[in-house]
This record gives sequence, structure tokens and C-alpha cells, in this order.
Amino acid sequence: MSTVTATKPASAAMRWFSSVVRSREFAIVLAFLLLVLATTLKNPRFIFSPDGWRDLLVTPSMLLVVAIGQAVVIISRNVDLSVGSVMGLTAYCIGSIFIAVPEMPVILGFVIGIAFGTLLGCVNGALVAFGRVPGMVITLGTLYVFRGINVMWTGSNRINASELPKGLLNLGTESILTIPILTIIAVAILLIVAWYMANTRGGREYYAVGSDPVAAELYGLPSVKRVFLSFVISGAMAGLAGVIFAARYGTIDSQVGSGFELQAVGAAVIGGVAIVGGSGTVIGAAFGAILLTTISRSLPVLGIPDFWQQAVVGALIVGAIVLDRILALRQSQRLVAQRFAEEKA
Amino acid sequence: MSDKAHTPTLELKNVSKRFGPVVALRRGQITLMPGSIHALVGENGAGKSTLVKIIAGLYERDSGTFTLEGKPVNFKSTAEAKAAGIAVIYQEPTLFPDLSVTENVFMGRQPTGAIGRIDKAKMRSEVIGLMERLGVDIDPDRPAEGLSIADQQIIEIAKAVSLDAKALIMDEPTAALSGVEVERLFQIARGLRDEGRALMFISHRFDEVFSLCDTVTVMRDGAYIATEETATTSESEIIRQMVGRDVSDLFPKETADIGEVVLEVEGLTSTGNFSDISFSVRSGEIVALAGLVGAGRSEVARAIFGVDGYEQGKVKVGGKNLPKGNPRSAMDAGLALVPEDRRKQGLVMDASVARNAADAIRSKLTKAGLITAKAENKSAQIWARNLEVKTASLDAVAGTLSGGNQQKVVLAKWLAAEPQILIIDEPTRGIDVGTKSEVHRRMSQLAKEGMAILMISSELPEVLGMADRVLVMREGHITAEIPRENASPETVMFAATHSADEVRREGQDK
Amino acid sequence: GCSSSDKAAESGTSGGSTNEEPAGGDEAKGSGNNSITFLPKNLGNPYFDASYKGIQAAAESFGASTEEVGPAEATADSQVSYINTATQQGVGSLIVSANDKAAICDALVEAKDAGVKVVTFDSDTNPECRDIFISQADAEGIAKAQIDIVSEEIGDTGQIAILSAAANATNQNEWIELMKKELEANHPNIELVEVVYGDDDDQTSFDKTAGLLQTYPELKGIVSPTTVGIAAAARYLSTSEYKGKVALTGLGTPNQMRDYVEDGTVIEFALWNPEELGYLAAFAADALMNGSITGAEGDTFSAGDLGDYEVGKDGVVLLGDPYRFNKDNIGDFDF
Amino acid sequence: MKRIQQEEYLEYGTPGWKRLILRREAIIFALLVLVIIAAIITTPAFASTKTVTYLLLDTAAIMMMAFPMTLVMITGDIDLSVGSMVGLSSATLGLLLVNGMPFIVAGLAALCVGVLGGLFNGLLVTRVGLPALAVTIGTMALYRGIGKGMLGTLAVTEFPKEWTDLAKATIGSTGIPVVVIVLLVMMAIFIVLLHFTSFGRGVYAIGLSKEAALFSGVRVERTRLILFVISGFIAALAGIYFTLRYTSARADTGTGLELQVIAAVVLGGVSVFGGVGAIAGSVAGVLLIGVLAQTLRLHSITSDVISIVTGVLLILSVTVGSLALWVQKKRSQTKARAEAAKG
Ligand SMILES: Nc1ncnc2c1ncn2[C@@H]1O[C@H](COP(=O)(O)OP(=O)(O)OP(=O)(O)O)[C@@H](O)[C@H]1O
Ligand SMILES: Nc1ncnc2c1ncn2[C@@H]1O[C@H](COP(=O)(O)OP(=O)(O)OP(=O)(O)O)[C@@H](O)[C@H]1O
Ligand SMILES: [Mg+2]
Ligand SMILES: [Mg+2]
Repeated sequence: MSTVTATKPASAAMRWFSSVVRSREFAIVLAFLLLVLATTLKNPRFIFSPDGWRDLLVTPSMLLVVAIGQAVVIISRNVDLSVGSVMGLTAYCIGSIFIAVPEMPVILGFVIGIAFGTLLGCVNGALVAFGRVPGMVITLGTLYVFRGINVMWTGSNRINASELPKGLLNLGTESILTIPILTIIAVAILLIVAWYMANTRGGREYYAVGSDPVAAELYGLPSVKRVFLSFVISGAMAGLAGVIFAARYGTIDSQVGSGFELQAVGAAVIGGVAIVGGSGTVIGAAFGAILLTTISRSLPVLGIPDFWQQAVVGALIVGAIVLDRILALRQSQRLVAQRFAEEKA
Repeated sequence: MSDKAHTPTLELKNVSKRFGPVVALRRGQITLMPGSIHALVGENGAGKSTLVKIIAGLYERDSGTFTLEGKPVNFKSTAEAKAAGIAVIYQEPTLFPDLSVTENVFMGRQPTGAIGRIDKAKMRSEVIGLMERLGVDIDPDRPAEGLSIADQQIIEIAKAVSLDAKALIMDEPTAALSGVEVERLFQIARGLRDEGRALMFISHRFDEVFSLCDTVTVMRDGAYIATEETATTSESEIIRQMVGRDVSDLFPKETADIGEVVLEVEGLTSTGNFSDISFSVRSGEIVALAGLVGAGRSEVARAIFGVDGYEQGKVKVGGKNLPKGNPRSAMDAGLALVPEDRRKQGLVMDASVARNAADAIRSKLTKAGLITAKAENKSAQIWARNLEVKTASLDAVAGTLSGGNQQKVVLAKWLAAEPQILIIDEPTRGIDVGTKSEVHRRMSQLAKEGMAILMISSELPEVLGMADRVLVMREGHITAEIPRENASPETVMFAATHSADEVRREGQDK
Repeated sequence: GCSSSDKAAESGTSGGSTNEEPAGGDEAKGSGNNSITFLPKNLGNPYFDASYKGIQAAAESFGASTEEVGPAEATADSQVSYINTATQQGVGSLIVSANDKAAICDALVEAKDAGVKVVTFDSDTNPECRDIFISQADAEGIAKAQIDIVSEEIGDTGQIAILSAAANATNQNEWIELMKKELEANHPNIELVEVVYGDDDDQTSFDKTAGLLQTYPELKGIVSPTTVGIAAAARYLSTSEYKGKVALTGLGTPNQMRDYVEDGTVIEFALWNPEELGYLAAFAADALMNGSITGAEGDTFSAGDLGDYEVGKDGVVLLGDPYRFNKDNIGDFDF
Repeated sequence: MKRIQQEEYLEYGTPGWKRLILRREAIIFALLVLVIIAAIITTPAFASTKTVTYLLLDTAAIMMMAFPMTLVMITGDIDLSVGSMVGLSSATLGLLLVNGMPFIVAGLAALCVGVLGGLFNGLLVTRVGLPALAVTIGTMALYRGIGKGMLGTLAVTEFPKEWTDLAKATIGSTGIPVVVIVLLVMMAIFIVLLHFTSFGRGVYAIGLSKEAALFSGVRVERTRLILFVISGFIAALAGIYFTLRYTSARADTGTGLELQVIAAVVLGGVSVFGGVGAIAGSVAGVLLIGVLAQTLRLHSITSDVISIVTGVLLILSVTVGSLALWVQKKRSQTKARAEAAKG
């Protein structure tokens, strides 16, 4: 008995370790580490300088939070193409508020930004969930609508960093123990959402709804609510990204975040979130976002000519998903062979 | 207490339901008593599943009364019905393919700890317990994706059984199961009955109805016909009430001239599924592939037809090698496969009946490179009529047909192709008695006309009744080849549960 | 992206300078149509916003109606649709900043054939496609001003880099060529290490600046001849360890650059007054519409408060030299 | 009820004309006609041959790409790389012309690039088994990047005049551009391909259920591969057209075009889940967006409003259908209830 209890924790740890190593996320993390290593060897300042270290951590934070929301939507078998527009509209909204009320506490700005994004997410969610129509069409529609409203509202205006309160802008660079605050915010949210998705009834229901919507309905799961909430989460995350944009970049015109939707979807897919729903994790999506952002930052350092950088990014995206797929296939083949061997024995 | 025993757990009266012009249910009626198992029987399309779905809260009834323990209820969603204590096993398994078996069983009601954290260890051990009770060995951590229909059905059963429900509704739970699993299920069902729960059981197999159920309700054309005690009625009586006429021979086997070998399989091997499968089928011959669920029979059929690849071996049709992994060339060579999963493999559920019925003969219908809806309809009409497919119209979406009628469309689709070799996986799954004998009659006739038929079936009577030769598979190997005259329930079951060596030894002993 | 100041890449190129539309002026005069349609590269660009203010002010003084239309994103094909629409509407004149010198040419020629007076400003098309081009400053002047500033600030020696807009923005590329020539000729100790492209997008320009600083530890200065680029670069620099160590200059608007000039990130940058540019363009359009000029070399017209201007070679009208903004004078400007 | 009367189910349930009218494509077409009538009434400048010319010239590239996109989306895939392929084709054409190649050779090379790009997409999707959305997000960056890398700072503006003129030429005084002939031929080919061939039947089957299609002998992977190749080829063709029409070869040509094409196709009734849609619907979708934009521009309404209108239209196109379905369901339910109460 004592031997059993003695070996059990060890084997549990082993099991955990091997499951981590085998997970799809691990491949992405490995790719990320290799990339950082290569770039740092070429130019140590990539991480060993205050700016380099800060940029490494802070630059992905915006795509990271958007990818979190996107992952939840994709897991429940939808896609949110409006995130870029939501982000842009929120950035401008929050910028305008800060200009009107400069003494507003920065934290309130974050709350308002998230609330505003949530509101836009509710529009998407309500249309998709209650209308029972494909999310891709609705959010393609709101991509245009929100951007149109943004352009209409902003006009030729542009918020410059000089108009924004220093408190907000400082957030873009300040750090605690060399970890930028924006990164801490993003990671904290990531951990909360990841825990929720993995460990609560609600979280698992997103997977169920995405895995087979018809079964979810037959089974009596609250599909409408889950679909609605997935868009709300995505909206909230895009709203947060809008605030992060304002803090980090300071200049807000009517085109903030345009094209971001495909990056967010790309990050989620690279991170192993199946586009047909039902599988993947927000952690994976977050690593996808980090990888994607860091690739484009390290290419100039690696000496890739400017004109060819986008091509290399594209090739790496394709390479990453192909590699992931090949690893997954290997894995399943090994499992089959193993099962067969066990059956024979 | 005695009062409670006399209030029906669940009672529906005069329930009706229409889908546009289609009247699925005209006068549905059923009364489930606590501590009793109630059978519901009727032809394909009689409205049984519709009744189930009304009970489940999936459909709202158009009229009629529905009471639960004497109180009228009006479910607006499946969640409400579930909360009220009704567990349902639908006719078609509805699992979440990406989630693990454990999660599938407990979705939406996982045991939770502090701040809503799911207790995964507890969940897992409960599932292991459940699987033990059902006597099956399914890895609780594997995803539901890729499970055989039988395994899926078992998980559905585990799911429903573990729900502490007042009423358990089972819509053809045994259609995909073979004897052993069925017996396990029945034990559990009886256990639940003895706990005082009400059970409803739908099946087209009368032996099951009589061995399990206390009461039986017959439906026809969407209306209630009669309710009887199983002890006081007979199979032929029920069939008469159900079909409105007598059904002649259930296995009308005709003798056919056995001709040349047309299908030859040599040493077929696919890691993890089956290995070293060799056999041949002659024209005019019906060969049954028997075995327990999960023996790998469907995999063999799929590999022959080219839907799956294989690592070693050869498939020859009329002496010529068939390229592997290419269903089209298999079809061109005269092969047809009626697959086991009609919902996913047999039919395009969202396409019309006509499109589906013409799907296997698209190239034949093409004239000067063009295909028209008219040509499709014409060919569909012929076969839909031959098999008496019950549908509102030819452009009805296949998914709205009743389960048995869907199966008929799959048959129609492949018979239209006029194949030389017909591989047919569970030909009569979910088909009512009347049509079943019709399907069997047609198979016999086709064999007589020279077709070679390879039939996979988990129904022993069907195997024994129809086959000229029985091949038995166990765990991916052929363990025995039994000619018709030697085939008996005992010989087939022995081969299905023992290795080839043991079977051979047993044969020598005799 | 929202571009800066563009300038005639073609002002130097030879080619048919003849204006092929002698009758146009009379036609417009006769119709009495003096509505002006303003088509910037894209909407939501403060540079063009300032220009439009100038156009409106001018139009008010001579009593014409104005209208601003344009695509949300700066692409040539979407500009064509707007030009076509203006042609159909039969407006009096069209003031355009071209997203591509060739792509919108045919549409403009068609507009001219329909009697619309075409004035390009800020960024030109091929000369035969328009009546007049209002140039902000000549290309050599723009290039030289920026090199002068950066060489002064870095002590005429060391590495510099350029942060441009889109890779095939003609005006940018011409300036960059001229800057290279200027460096070669007069600043042999300055090494231009790389030209990067921020696509006139804030975020891209910001991240490219970070990349430059990391890649070239010895970098002394950055030149960004685009308003979007210089503002993004300034914002990155102002919060980085390189603030005050790496010089930054280029073309920027005072409102965007004010803070960075005040906090010392940027010492001096250049630009012309986009409002005046618009003002001048509107007067040129008016002169074309009322037939007082045809756009031929030597034509003169009065541009209200700015005084008189003469049409030069290839129908180019020059606004003046670029203006250098620094701590001392930036307070006087608001655009 | 006795045994079902055979004649009852041997026919289609709804008469042909009714099915035709209730089709999504017909509704979009009706909307298109309404918008055109409204435009003619409210906008004096609209009713001119110029409108026809500009409208068709502006929408030609999107229309071309909408044909294969319709098929690709009906199989349940999607091709996001078409906009980038337009740019890559334009860059290839420009680069080869600058280097002295004859136009025909350069054009054929650009088309080859399109075929290769489509093949690459298709192989990744069918052979490696990756989701089309993921693959084409990647190749969208890849193809655009290659185009940018090839051209660098180059912007080619010199093209044979006979070709650039052809791209803009109209048929006599009708105002109908010559390119419309190409579009009509393409439309005919795609209509036959999708609606009247065994291949087309397979396309629908794949979109509704890949597995069932496979079991019916549809060459699923090959069909999908072919469609990606066609999509790449036509995107390259659109790239050549774009280049000639705007007399300018740039790597950023066609940026964002993919979403415009998808929006039009979806508006025309193609389901993003696959299995549903028709060529006629996509044509109507492209024209509807085109006519609306044209009309709004003539009223000097700015691009922001046009983008809002496009978005709202997209949203309405799906929600109205869903609402109508709901109403229909409720109505038939009440009817059924009433009848049940009577009987
Ligand atoms: N959603 C629907 N839309 C239209 N018709 C439907 C729908 N669901 C069921 N029907 C029709 O209602 C009738 C009854 O179907 P139901 O599924 O209840 O039959 P069943 O008794 O379960 O048959 P089986 O034994 O074959 O499973 C059939 O004719 C079927 O086509
Ligand atoms: N795609 C798959 N991935 C993993 N395992 C599979 C897959 N398909 C089937 N299996 C497993 O392989 C075994 C053989 O299944 P198969 O369907 O061939 O059995 P069968 O003898 O045809 O039974 P049935 O009577 O249900 O037709 C089963 O245990 C099943 O769970
Ligand atoms: Mg049924
Ligand atoms: Mg099977």
C-alpha cells in the first residue's frame, strides 16, 4: 500500500510532464524558444537590452488578448471577424474619453474600454445566437459597420499621443520587476480564461457546443447562451486590446486594428485551435499570438531584407501549421500501433 | 406510496405534431408506469421518434396533453425535460466527437468542487464504474471521435443510465448492438425498473420486446393503435396491428446458382483494425460476415471499397486487382457498399431524397457531360417506389425522414447502381418487420440474378437465415468459415468469441 | 496609410508638357459650374484635413461649393471610382492627391474630356492626365532639408536609417534617391544602413523603429519623410533608452510632433503648410474653371492671401520651400 | 391513412415556379432590380451608359473571383489568398515586362503563378489535411510577401497600349465593357459546371458531408484540389485585368479584395458552412454591392457610409432569412394547432 502511494505522485507528475511535452502547445513554445534563441545569437540586444526585453514581452500583448477571445469563439464553432474593427472603435472611444476627461483614472479607462468592447460583442453575439445565423457572415457585416462608424466618427481627426494623459501612455512602457504592466494584464487575463475554459462546467460547454451543435441542443446544453457569451468575451478582449493600443501606440486614427481579425484567427489556428470548433486551448492561441508577433519582430534582426519579410512570415505560418499537423499524425499513428501491440500481447 | 405507484410517471394523450404539410404524429398516446418497462413499436415512420422528441422537449406538440407524475407539463427545451427527470437515448447517437468519453457522459453536470472547479478524478472514476457495470471496455480518456456506432450507443446508454432519471426513454438503443451488449443493457434496464423508474423502449426486434418489456404500445401512421401486456399478446398479433396485414416469411431465402468467384480478398491487413483477411465471394452467393460488435468487420468492408487504405494484401474483382483507396474505381468495377452509419456515410442528410438516391449513379445519368434534375428524379422515383420509401416528396430533405426510411434511401441509392458485388453493412438496421422481409426478399432475388453479396450483420437470425456461407471475425481476424448447413447460433457465437486456433481444435474434437 | 506630403516625382521627368485641352476652359465658363470636389488619398488623414480647410477657405472667398469624397484606405483603384463618379456628376473641378501616378490617369483624362478641370496636388500623376500640379516644394529641396537637419544633429558622421511609407510610394522613393545622392556628394562620413517601410501605418512604423534600433546598435539618426512614420518613431524613441541618443527628423505635422520637440526627442523637422497647399490648389482650380488660365507654362493667377503664382514647366505650380519646425517656432502653428 | 399513395411522393413537393421564386438567388435579384429602379428615380446621373461602364469595370475583377469562390465555399472551404494572388500576379506581370518579356509571355507566366499558388493551397488542404481557412491565411501573407519582395520599390506603369485599352474598351456605344464578354463566358462555364455536371453534384455533396460524398464515390480530395487551382488561376487572371485596367503593376494590388469577394458571395446566398449556393446568387450579390456603392457615391455619400450599408446588408441577408423561417414555423404551428383543435 505504502509503495503504491509512494509511486503514485511520481507517476502522476510523469504523466503530466509527458502530456505537456506531447501537447500541441508544446511544439509552438519550442518554435518560439528556438526563434528567440536564434535571434538573440545574431543580436544579443534582442533580449539583453532594456528595450529589447520590454518589447519582447509587451509587443505580443495586444494580439494575445484578441487571440484569447477569438479562440473561445472558434472553439464554439464560430469566428469573429469584427475584432479589428471593435478594437479600432474602442481605441478611438477611449482616446476621446481621455481627452475629454484627462484626470480620469487609467484603471477606469480599462474598465470603460472593456465595457465598450463587451457592448459591441453583445451586438455580434445577439445577432448570431438569437438569429441562429453563421457568425462569419454577421461579423463580416459588423467588420464593415463598426469600421464605417469609426471612420464616420473620427473623420479626419486623429488622436495624438500628446493629447492623451501621461498616466495612460506610461502604462505602455512601465514595468514591475522588468515585466511590462500591459504584459502582466494580458497574462493574468489569459490565465483566468484558460482556467475557466478547462475547469468549469461553463468552459467545457463551449467545447461541447463547438464539437457538435446539434448534439448540444439535443442534450439540452444552453447553446444560445454559450454562443452569445463567446462573442461577448471576444468583444471584451478586443476592447481591452483597443485600450492597450491606445496606451502603447498613442496615435489613434480611424484605421486602428484593421486587418487584425485575420492575424487573430491565424494566431488561434497556429496555436492548435481547430477551425471547425470543439478543440484547442486559449493557451495555445496565446502562444500562437506570441509566435506570430515575435516572428515579424525578429526577421529584421535576423537580417531578412524588408521587402521579403512578409513572405517569410507567410512561409513560417504555413510551416508551423504543416509541422503541427505532421506531429499530430505521427502521434496518432503511434497510438494506433501501440494499441495494436497491446492487443496482441 | 401506493397512490404514487398508480399515477403514471409520464402520460401523453392525443398528441399531434406536424412539419409543414407532413403529419408526423396524429394521435400519439402512451402511458409509462413507474417500475415498468414499456415497449413502443410501429413501422418506420409511424411517429415513434417524433413522440420521443416531444417527450424530450425538442419539439413542441401541436395539441394533446402531456403530464408528468400527474402534473401537466409544457417543455420548451430539452434542458427543461432533463431537469424534470427525463433521460433520453435518441435513435441516432449524439456525442461530442472532440470530447473524451468521460466528458461526454458528464457534460453539463460534472461534479464540481470549490469555485466551480470540475473534479476530474471523480468524474473519471465514476465513468470507469459505469463502463464496468455495462461490461464494456472503453478508454474513458479517448475522444468520442472514431468510436464505432455500437460504442457510441453504449456511451449514450451510460449517459442516460447515470442520470438519476424518473423516466428513461430509449429510441432503438439496441439497433447497433449484438447479443452480449444487449443482454447487459437489459440487466441494467431491469435493475432500473426494480428501483421504481419508468422505462420506454423502442425496437424493431420482437424477441427483445418480449424478453424485456411488460407492456407494449403499437402505433401506426402517427396514431395510437393499442396497448397490451406482453404476457397476453403474441408477436404475430403485434405485427398485424402494426402493419395492418400479415407478414410472410421473414427470411425468404431462395436457392441461387452459385457461379464464378467475383470478389477475392487476399491477406488484407490494416494495423490496428484487422490483419490477414482472406476470403472470396462468388456470384449468386450471399456471404455473411458475422462477429461481435467491434470485431473489425466494417473496417474490412471499407478497405475493400476503397474508403480506407490498407497496408498489405490485395482485393481482386473478376480476377483484376482493384487499386486501393479509390472508391470510384471500386464502383466502376461493379462494387457497391451500403455503409454502417447511414447518417454520416450513407446519406447526405441535408440534400434531397432525389439527389441522394441518384448519388451513386451520377455518371450513368450524365448525357453529353450534363446531368439534369429531371434525370435524377426519374431514377430516384423507380427505387423509392420499389422500396416503399415513405417521404412527403422527392425534394424532402433526407434528414427529415424517419430512421428506417433513411435506411431505405441508402439501399435505393446503391441498388440503383446495379452492382455486380454488393457489400451491405447491417442491411436492416432500424428497419421494421414488413420492410425487413422485403429487403431480404430482394437480396435473395438479386443473388439469384447473379449478384455477389457480402453481408455484415450483427443479427444472428439474419445471418443464419440469409447466408450461404458465414465468415466469423473476432478482433480483426477471421476465426471461422462455416457453410450454411453447419451454421447455427452455437457455432457462430463460439467462433465469434474464440481465436482461430481454438475454433479449429474444437472442430477437430468433434 | 495616411501619407505625408507627396511631391511630383514627375516634375523632373521630361515628356509632353502640352496641355491638350484648349477648349475646356470656355466650356466650364459657359456652364457656370464652379463646384470643387476634393479627393484626398484617403479619408481620416489630418494632413488632408488641413488641406481641405485651405480649400474651403479659398472657395468661400471666391464663392464656390466644395465637397470632400474619398476611400477609407489609400488605394488607387478605389480612387478611380470616385473620379468616375465626379465625372458623371459633372463637377467643375477635381482636386486630387494621387495614390498612384498611372493608375488613375485614364479616369482623370476621361474627366477632363467631360469638361472637369483636374488639379493634382501633394502627389502628382503623369503630367498629361491633369491640368495643373500644385507642388509643395521641389524634391531636391525636400531631400536636402532633411539631410541637413540630421547631419547637423549627429555631427556629420555615423550611421543613419530611413523609415519610409509604402515600398512603392513614388514620392518617397524619389526623395530617398535624392537623399542618397546628397549624402554621397556632401556627407561622406554618414552611412545610410537601411531603408525600412512602415506602410504609413502607426503600428508598423512603431515596430519597425524598434527593429532598427535593435538591429543597429551604432545607429545615430533616423530620417522619416512621412508624417505617420516620424510620429510613430518619435513615440517609440521618447519612451526608449535611445531617447536623446538617436536623432530623429523628417516630415511631420506640428500638432503631432509638438510633444516630442518639447521633450527633446526631436530637435527639428520639416514640412510645408498643407493648408496653404490646399488654398493654392483651390485658387488654381478656380482660375482653370473661369478660363483665366489653361495650365500652360507661363500662365499666372492670383491666389488670394498667398499672392500671385506662375505656372511652371509641365504645368507645375510651386508653393515654396519646406519650412523647418523646432522648439522656437512650433508654438505658432496649429495643424 | 392507408399505405401512402405513390403519386404523392413521386413528385416534388412544391411546384417549380414557387421553388424558383423562393430561392435565395431570386430574392437577391429582386432586391437588385429594386435598388436599380430606386437609383434611376433618385439619381439623375445614374441612368446613363457611363453607369453601366463604370459599374461593370469596377466589379469585373470581383465578379471573376466570385465564380470560383462560390464553388470553393460550397465545398465548405474558403480561399482567403485570392487578394494576395491578384497582387502576386500583377507583380509577376510587371517584373517580366520590365525585364523585356513580351506581354503574352508575361501574362501566361502570371497565370502559371496563379495555378501554382492554387495548387499549393490545394495540396496543403487535401494532401496534408489542413483546414482551408488556416492555409489561406498563411498563403495570403506568403503570396503578398513574395509579390512585395519581387517588385521591391518598383512600380511598373508601362504596358502595351492595345492591352490596356482592351481592358477598358466598350462594345460600340453601348457602354458595355468588352470584359463583360469574358465574364459571360465564365459565367456560362461555371453555371454548367456547378449545376449541370456530375462534378457539380459532387461539389454540393462535399459541402454537405465529406464522408457521405466519399462513400458515394465522389473524388473528394481531387475535387477540392481542382477548385483551389481554378481559384488561383482566376485570381491571377483578375490580377492581370487589374493591372491593365489601372495601368499599374503593384504588389499591393488587390489588398482586401478577398473579403469583398466573400462578402458578395455570401450576400448572394452561399453558406459559409458549405453545401448551399448558386452562381446566379453570387452574380447578384456582386452587382448589388456594386450598384449600391455607385449610387451612394453619386449622392456624394462617403465611403464610411458605403461600408456601413454593405455591412448592414450582409447582416440582413442572413437574419431576414432566419426571421422569415421563424415566422413561417410559428404560422404553420398555429395553423396546425388550430386544425388539431378543430379535428
Ligand atoms: N423534422 C421533420 N421534418 C419533416 N418531417 C419529419 C420530421 N421529423 C419527422 N418527420 C416525418 O414524420 C414521420 C414520423 O417520423 P419518426 O421519425 O417519428 O418515425 P419513427 O416511427 O421513429 O420511424 P423509424 O422506426 O424509422 O425510426 C416520418 O414520415 C418523417 O418523415
Ligand atoms: N476511426 C477510428 N479511430 C479509432 N478507432 C476506431 C475507428 N473506427 C473504428 N474504431 C474501433 O475499431 C474497432 C472495430 O470497429 P468496427 O466498426 O469495424 O466493428 P464492427 O465489427 O464492424 O462492428 P459493428 O457491428 O458495429 O459494425 C472498434 O473497437 C472501434 O471502436
Ligand atoms: Mg425513429
Ligand atoms: Mg461496424
